[in-house]
Amino acid sequence: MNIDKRLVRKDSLEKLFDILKQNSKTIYAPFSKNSKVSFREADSFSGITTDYIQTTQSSKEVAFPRNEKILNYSKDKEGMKVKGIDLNDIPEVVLWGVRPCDTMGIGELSAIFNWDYKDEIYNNRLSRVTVFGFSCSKSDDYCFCTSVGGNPGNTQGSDILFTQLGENGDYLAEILTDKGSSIVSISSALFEKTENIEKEKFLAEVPARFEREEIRGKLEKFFDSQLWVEQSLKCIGCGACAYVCPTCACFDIQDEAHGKSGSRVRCWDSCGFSTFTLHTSGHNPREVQSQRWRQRIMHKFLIMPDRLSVYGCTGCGRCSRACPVDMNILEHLISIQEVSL
Amino acid sequence: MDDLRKRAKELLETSAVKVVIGYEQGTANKTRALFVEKAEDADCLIFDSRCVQNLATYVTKREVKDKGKMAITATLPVMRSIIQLASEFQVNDNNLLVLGITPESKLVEFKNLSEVETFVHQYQIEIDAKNKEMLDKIAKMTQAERWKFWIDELSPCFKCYACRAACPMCYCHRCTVDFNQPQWIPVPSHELGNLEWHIMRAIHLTGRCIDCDACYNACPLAIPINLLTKRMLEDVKINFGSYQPSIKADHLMSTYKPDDKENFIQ
Amino acid sequence: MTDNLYMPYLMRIERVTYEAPGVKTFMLRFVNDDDQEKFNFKAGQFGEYSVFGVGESTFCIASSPTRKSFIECTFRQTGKVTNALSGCEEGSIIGFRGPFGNTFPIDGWKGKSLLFIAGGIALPPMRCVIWNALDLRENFKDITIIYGARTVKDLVYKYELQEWERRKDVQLITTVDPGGESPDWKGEIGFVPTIVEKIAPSSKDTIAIVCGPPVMIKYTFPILSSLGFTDENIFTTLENRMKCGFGKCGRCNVGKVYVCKDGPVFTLSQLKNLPDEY
Amino acid sequence: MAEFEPKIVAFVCNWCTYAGADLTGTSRIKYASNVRILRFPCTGRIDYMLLLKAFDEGADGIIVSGCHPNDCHYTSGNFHARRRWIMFRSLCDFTGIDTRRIKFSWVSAAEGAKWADIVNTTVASIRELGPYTEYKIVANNPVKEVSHG
Repeated sequence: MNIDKRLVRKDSLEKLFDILKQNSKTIYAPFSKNSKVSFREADSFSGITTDYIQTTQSSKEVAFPRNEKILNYSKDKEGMKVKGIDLNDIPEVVLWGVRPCDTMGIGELSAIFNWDYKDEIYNNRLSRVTVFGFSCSKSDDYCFCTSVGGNPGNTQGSDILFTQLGENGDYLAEILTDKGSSIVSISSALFEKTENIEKEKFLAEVPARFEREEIRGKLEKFFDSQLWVEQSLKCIGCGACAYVCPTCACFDIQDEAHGKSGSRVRCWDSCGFSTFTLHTSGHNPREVQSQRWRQRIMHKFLIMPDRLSVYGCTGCGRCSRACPVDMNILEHLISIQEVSL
Repeated sequence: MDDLRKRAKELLETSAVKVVIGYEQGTANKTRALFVEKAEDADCLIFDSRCVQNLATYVTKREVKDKGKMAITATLPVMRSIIQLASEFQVNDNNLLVLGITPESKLVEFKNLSEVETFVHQYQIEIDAKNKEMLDKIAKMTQAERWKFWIDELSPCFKCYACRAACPMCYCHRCTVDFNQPQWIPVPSHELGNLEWHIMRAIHLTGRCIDCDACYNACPLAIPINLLTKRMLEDVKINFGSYQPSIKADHLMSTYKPDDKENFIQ
Repeated sequence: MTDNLYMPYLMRIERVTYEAPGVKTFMLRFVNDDDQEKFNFKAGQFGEYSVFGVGESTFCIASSPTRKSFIECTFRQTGKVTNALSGCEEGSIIGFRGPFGNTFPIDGWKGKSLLFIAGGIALPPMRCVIWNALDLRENFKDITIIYGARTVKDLVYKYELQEWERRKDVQLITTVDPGGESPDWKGEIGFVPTIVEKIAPSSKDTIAIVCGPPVMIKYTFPILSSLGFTDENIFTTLENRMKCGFGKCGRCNVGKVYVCKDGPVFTLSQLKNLPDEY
Repeated sequence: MAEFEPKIVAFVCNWCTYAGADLTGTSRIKYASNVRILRFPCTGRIDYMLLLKAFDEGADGIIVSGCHPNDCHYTSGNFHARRRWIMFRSLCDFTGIDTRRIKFSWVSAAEGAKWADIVNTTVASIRELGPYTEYKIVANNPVKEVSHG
């Protein structure tokens, strides 16, 4: 299929924003605070930042919030009442300004939430999200999307992918899905017909650094490697990498009680924590940090491809940027590739 | 820097220590921790003004400790942390050697921890002007404004516990926040969970925090959580006199004076 | 099940049985008859039991799938949720999600002898299979149960043990660790592996099902192997911490294998291919 | 609307204040009934987290009370407690928790009248402050029904 390509003038973005608002869409866009850029609900166009290589946190929260009620319960004289959350209450969301590595992550996250058992809470949220991807014109030392099947102008996961044509230039909009088309249909004047525009020359250059198939192959025989111990020596066991990751889906289920009623909440968890796999008996299958670090890499580069047919890493480099001790995942992956067995 | 490499090499060659904890060049313009176990790797050690991570957090990490006697490249905040840790029986002269780096970037090797203590006591712990201004600003707010300020500041916190992991004083095998019988602090990172977690953290660090800012530097979301411990440090000074970590002295929060102020008690 | 995977069935505690110090069995009935109608499970599967306001905990279904209209679970009071469960009285409502996981391939065992070896609180996952087999007794040849606990007090399902003892078509051997016997104890004294070695059950056409604490398992496997049991004919169950029960929360995997989806039932030959992460 | 009745939780030590409160009763001194008393072995045993939990569960005010200095049954429990209160109070103040709602006092076993007075004045002042809505909003429904971002 030929992709429907349109031209959106730089000044039209604000108009587009307003039209979306008028159509009662909730818009999540990147904002800068304390020198960190993160997605939050946008009330007006001004203030949305465009000056970022990558947001500090991924956009996964629109479909997988960090704390999410999964049911409410109450006890009274008549007995126990339990009610699931009403999926119809979930708002229609436009996710604005997502980088292609994040849009690709949506597919990987969905693979986890739909592995045999379909997680309808997640799916319902996602079905109400329209994704506006924005291609990357800049990259940094942490980026490695091209090594894991992505690229700075990757359309995968976006409903509309915008590529700015030069600094301060207009935007090429690639309309990729029906959701994207329906946005165009409510704001067609802003999406001008255009001659074929090549976006490639406006994209950042991200050199490929490793072969993920090769890493996967090595990991098959790598379980007992000393490498995990060496790599994880400086790891301090926080959960920053997992929480900023667009594809980390591990969670905890917690009950919150208040008097005779309360709720059950699904909240993010991280395989880096020492208590993650701790049994009540005191036994812990992953007792030391090296085992937990191994799980993180294995899960993304061996277990997910084997069991879910997708890799669990999009090369966004967030985990390395967020790491308080500069555990650089790219470096570690390269060193895994370089080890001779 | 050459002094440091040379000394590290000697220590490893003579097996005086098994591992030297220092800094190496990291990604982009960052520096990061390096654990040198072979003399020939000592050349990767660096030291400059970018080296601010508090390495003392590693001296209680099981995998590092298990290697044997450690030497640590220690700036003033790291030395303070080590003294506090020594007073809590976490390190001692048998398992740790301090390669001190003075505020003038000179290498000093200490024979033992009490020498480190003497060195550290030459310098007062002072909160920098910018943070002091922030503390004053918050102090001038009304109670309701302060409440709103903290609820807002803490709301992005997703409880990755990087602050806890980066802090040398947070070495407990099981943190209060990980207990579920009773569940002292709600696990989800909502307003209440975040508020209680950060209050708990600040209280547990009262009289122990040496103001190295490791928690703030570690926070991936740049939440100014160090203001809480800074305020505690100020209040410790006001209420109990100046604070210096010291190996032998009683811990500020596990001791008392009969004349501690009680103007708030009826 | 509803769209919401996390939505538990409401269950009423019909009967509480005190089994051993800290160990109780609940007989649970579905509050809604509809749920009861639709509910089906097989031997070996597990569920998430919850006390509302406290949380969920994972353990097996201890009753047999051949007995409809209720399920039973047996747990030891250890953590936050099991403590809360333990405080529940007859008539209270708890939550149950399940069944999850794979099953013992009991249909494939027709015509064979069965050897059950259990230690301590690990009898419950096996009780499900034992009753399943006893209810279809004509399908199997000999049924032998070797069950041990630390002390006489710690033996669970005391009434059922008596019943199995009486039955002519079951051979039951109970044992307690040395020092754990009471003055009137008539069973064996010794650790489970030792007793297995002593009894030396035949491996001919026999399936061995082993559940117990890690040490017991570790020392029992070699004995079974030396008795001629092949790795494919030795079954056991694994347990790991889990939250969801269906392969999403990311805790229970042992290498590529998810205990919640691929387990909890494994043969020894499968177990030997797993990395050491459980 | 009915007048606001403050809910107050009192954390008291077994040896002094609890006995003092008993004396208030046996002396037939009437005082406000808004207080739920929790008895502890010593003020030194009262974890600051318990005070926060009281607010979580809907308390509008808190009283913490024990033996006068030098009267501690365990010699120095109250001295330790006092030092912790100083720091906890100042941290609460800094984080915007309303410290007017936490009352600290020393009430001995002989001070039945003082206990009545402490309770009455605390109830009166909390009544004036109104319900502790700020904390309740944060504590009651912390995860939004359908939350995002």
